[in-house]
Amino acid sequence: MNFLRQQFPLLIALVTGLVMIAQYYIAGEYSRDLGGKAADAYIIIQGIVIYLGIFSLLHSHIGKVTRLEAGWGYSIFMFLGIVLMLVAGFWSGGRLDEGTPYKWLYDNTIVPLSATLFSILAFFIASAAFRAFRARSVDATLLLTAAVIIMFCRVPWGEYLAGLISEEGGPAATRAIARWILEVPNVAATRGIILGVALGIVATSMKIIFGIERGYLGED
Amino acid sequence: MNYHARRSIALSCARLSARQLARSALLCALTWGVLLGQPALADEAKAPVELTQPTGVSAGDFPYDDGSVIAVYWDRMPYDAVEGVEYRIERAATADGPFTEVMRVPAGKHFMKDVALPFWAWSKNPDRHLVQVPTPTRPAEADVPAPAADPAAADDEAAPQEEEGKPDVGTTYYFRVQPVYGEQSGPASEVVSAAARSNWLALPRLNNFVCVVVFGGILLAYLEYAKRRELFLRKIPGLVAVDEAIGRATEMGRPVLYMTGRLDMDNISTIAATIILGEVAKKTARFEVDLKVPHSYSVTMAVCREITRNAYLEAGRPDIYRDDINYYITEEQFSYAAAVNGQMLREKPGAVFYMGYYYAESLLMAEAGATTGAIQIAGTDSESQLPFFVTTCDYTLIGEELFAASAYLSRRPELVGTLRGQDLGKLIIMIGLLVGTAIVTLAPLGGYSTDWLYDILRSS
Amino acid sequence: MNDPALTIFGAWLSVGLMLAVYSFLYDDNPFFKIAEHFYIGVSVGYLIVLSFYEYLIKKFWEPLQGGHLWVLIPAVMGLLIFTRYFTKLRWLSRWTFAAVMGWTAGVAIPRTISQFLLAQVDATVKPIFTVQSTPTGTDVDFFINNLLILIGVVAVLVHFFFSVEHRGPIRVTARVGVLYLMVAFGAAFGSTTMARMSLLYGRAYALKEYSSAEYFYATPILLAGIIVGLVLWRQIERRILPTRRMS
Amino acid sequence: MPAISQDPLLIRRLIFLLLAVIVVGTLLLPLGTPPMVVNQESQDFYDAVAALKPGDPILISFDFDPASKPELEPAARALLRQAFRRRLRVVTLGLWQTGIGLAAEAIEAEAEIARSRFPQEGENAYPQYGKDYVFLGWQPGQFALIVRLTEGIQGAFPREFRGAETERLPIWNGSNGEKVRTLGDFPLVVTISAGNPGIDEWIRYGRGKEDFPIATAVTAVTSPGRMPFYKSGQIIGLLAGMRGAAEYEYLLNRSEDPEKFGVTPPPLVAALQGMNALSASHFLIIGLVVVSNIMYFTSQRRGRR
Repeated sequence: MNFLRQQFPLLIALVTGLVMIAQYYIAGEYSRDLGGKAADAYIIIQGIVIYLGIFSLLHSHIGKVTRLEAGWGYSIFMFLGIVLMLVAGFWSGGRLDEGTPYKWLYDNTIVPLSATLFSILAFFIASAAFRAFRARSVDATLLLTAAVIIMFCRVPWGEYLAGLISEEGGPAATRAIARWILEVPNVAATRGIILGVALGIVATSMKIIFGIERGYLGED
Repeated sequence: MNYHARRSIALSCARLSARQLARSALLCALTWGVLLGQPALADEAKAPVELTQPTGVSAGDFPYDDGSVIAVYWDRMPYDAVEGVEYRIERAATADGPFTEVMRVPAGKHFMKDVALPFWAWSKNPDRHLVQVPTPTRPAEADVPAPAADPAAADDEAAPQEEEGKPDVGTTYYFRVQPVYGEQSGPASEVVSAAARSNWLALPRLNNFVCVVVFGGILLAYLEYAKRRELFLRKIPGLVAVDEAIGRATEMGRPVLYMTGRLDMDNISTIAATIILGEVAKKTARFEVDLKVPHSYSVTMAVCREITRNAYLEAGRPDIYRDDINYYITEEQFSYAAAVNGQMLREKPGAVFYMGYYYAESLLMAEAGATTGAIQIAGTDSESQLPFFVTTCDYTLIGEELFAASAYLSRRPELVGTLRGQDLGKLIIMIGLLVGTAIVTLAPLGGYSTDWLYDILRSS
Repeated sequence: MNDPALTIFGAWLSVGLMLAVYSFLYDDNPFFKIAEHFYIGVSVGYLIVLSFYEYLIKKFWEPLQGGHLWVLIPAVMGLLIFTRYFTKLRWLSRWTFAAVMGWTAGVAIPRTISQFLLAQVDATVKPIFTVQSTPTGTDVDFFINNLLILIGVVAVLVHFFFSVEHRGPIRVTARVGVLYLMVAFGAAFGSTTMARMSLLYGRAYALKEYSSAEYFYATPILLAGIIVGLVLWRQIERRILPTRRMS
Repeated sequence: MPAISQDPLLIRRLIFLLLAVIVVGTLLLPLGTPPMVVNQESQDFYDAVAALKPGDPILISFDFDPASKPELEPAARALLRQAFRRRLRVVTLGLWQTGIGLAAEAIEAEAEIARSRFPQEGENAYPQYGKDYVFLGWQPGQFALIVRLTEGIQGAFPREFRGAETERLPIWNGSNGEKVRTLGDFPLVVTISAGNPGIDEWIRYGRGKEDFPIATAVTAVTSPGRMPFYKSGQIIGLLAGMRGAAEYEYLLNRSEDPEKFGVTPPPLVAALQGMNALSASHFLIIGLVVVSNIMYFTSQRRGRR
């Protein structure tokens, strides 16, 4: 029993991990079939995980409403959203074609809401630009300078104005600085980060396969 | 793997042949036309070429694939130097034919050296032609009924995707090669045969495999080593700033605010943030400063309560520990940020810490913190938020520094060992970059090729 | 559903929701919270419907009926996750998590090495100068950017190197790495601003469209409505719930 | 600090108002489209599609949701327009569930426009669903779906979005008898990518197994971070945010040719017309940063005296 609880999961991780690594180095039809089936299995499990997520969200909001916790009233609007969407979706048979109730509700709720939620950040950037983005050190000064150059040179009117100011080379000369920032220091630094991140991913994955990292199993 | 190579050859062949024809015609027109003033002479460039029978023709399965390609080889011929000559590759199901054209490639191209496979897996012969002929799929396309407009009609035929559309491995096909030059065509080569088969080992990926083994070995060795003895880690400057920030908050008699990020406990950034929280809590306990930790996940909150309690115990001040140091706000991103902002404006904390992973809400909180004049220290591996933290905070732990800080503080062997293992990996990369650059810069001066180096670094 | 009345109603609904979200700019308030919760709700509802038809029917049920019994194995493994809700059986969910994590790790290792390590190192290893003999002598071409990129990559790696103390030349190199990072962050900063402004423009465009007579002036009318609503909410909050904001 | 920052909420709301006025103002003023300069990576993106021959397959993945609609939808539309006008075989899918509605709409709208280019009926009509273009829909699994596609496309989506059996669609068969079976068989894969899963996953899990050219349209946020992949050739074309989309629209509109591509539809302007507002709002941000830092330094200097 203890084996099934403790060691067996680690064995599963070890075997699946090693098989998937080996699959990469093996060519041919059988390897392809195995890789495809394994990925399909993962996809099917992930589909069920989606329902688990929905289930736990409903669980917590139902708890909020039944216990009348602070803000329980807002949870009602969440349920309203779910019910409306379910009715519209199943009524339309899941078809997102123009003119179905499903598409209508999608177009008039999900699209504006999700787009608007992220657009308010534009305002916060504006406010932070005035109140918080300070050249408080050499590093921050360099950062802000690069940012201002990029902001200026990546919009058409900025390029146009730069062309008016600079005498020789026109917009090309000014744009060259922005291009250079993007193509040289930016590439070097992000490449350094990518290499570091790659090592991190490989290390974490190895630790999972060899059972050293087992935090994902949760507590007993 | 070599699919792209194969495809690009196929693509370029079509493009090149057209371009070459055009170019040769243009050249003729220019040279002859301009020099002699007789544009009609363009035809003379098409002087007959002696098209002999291609020699050394052979066919075989193309290695390292699932049988989707059969390779046809033959020798470099004298007329490979003539622009406009083409090879016609024909295939048949039996040795006697009928043969049908499956490919047409320009002469002087498509040698074994042009295949994008590394030197340990492929002989780069410059004098042997190679053409990769796609294997027909099974069953032959003609036998498949045209797809029904009504999808339901095909329903009863179970599982068509099992066998259909896969390369027809095992069946022997017959090939011959024939040179052509405009209207003129030379004698066809002798007929050769081959069957495609599904291969096993992907030898071109050997370099990748060596990386896995080497790095895996290094990592496991360091993890084992770290269990036995203490490994050195350098000081993290950001942690020195922690002392300063808490000291400032103490002087001013203001609380310390600590955020663990916007992801749940299963994320490594959050774990690192909770480890650093333990260190911060020890200091606030010692200095008797108010510590406040707003949360958006109850699991993280429970873990942090445990960590904070232990820290206060360790600092010898269990008497001032309260459970409400850690409190829950909400999971909703912007509501969380708004609540934290309100708190900052009201309580004007002396020091604010942002550790762990953040999304767009970081900007709202860091702005509020900056305007209240708090010392702000951030630590995140969230790339998109780092620029905002750098410009609004007094100190920022960038990316891996966050994990290094948690390893430095906790001294857990698995964290320290991983960090040291990755360091050795980085060292190897750095040396590789410097030596590699030296080689590719200097080797051509001595006339040496550097293709082998790029073969070693080939990604697929 | 192509009824003009529905189109106009749809416009009012979207404008109402958009303005409710924008009311957050004034302060966190009930309109915003309603919109936020409603958004979670419709997204979840949408996901349920989409995954029912696209995933459950097409990827699981039909293959199962077509005789692909193997899909039952991952399905059962997936269902094991639900044992998380039962204290005594929750260890069963570990099997699924182990398989999922093992698969993810095994798939990630060689592919990460291929694309994030080998390909990126390959792109950095480039000649710094080339020498070519021409009829008039020798031509030396310097590729200064190749050198700058090499220095940057190495310096950034040195900065994230934790096995030696940052002293002497290592300190200088690490410092150079930080400067490179700062320029890169500056580029990211500028680009993020651009992204956010694009989103704002997108919304402003939609609000402008909806303010026309065609949609019965949805934007101006609802804007006035939201402002009145916010004022009322402030009044109610001040009088009836004076202590709430202090808690 | 000067008195202006005494009431933090007031100054903040004033800035909000200023930004709103500037964006709405540039939107209402009839300014026209600004002069465009085309960056190399956008030109490469255009060229990558233009290099394909009629009948070549192209895979387009819609990996975004309505939150990045203004940045990525114009690029997606323009890409579909270019693919259809070159008479390619267009295979589409989506990795982000909330983007599926946008994707379905864009594909149908552009297919309709393409039909109006060449008024042909019956056999020769282009594009026909299932033969010239298909929307495979969505499956869970995120990056795992890309892994699945490298091992076989038809098995990943047993049925396409409208319910027909994917395996039996004629779209997979090329004119020379070659069949599209995995990602490696596409001469071009394009992802319209807003984040994870997106371009990084296509590179790592797709290109990491099968070698194929990728081009991408990304949000401006993620664009600088993708430059190393562009410079290394792992990405062969890159559209950065709304600006990149505007450059692409400009290239497409300019290259419309009734002789080659049939009846010219109304030009694409979705991203181009946003360039004025984008420029103006950027100038505002730059101004705010500069002014506030000057104030910061003068106040610090005063403090030191």
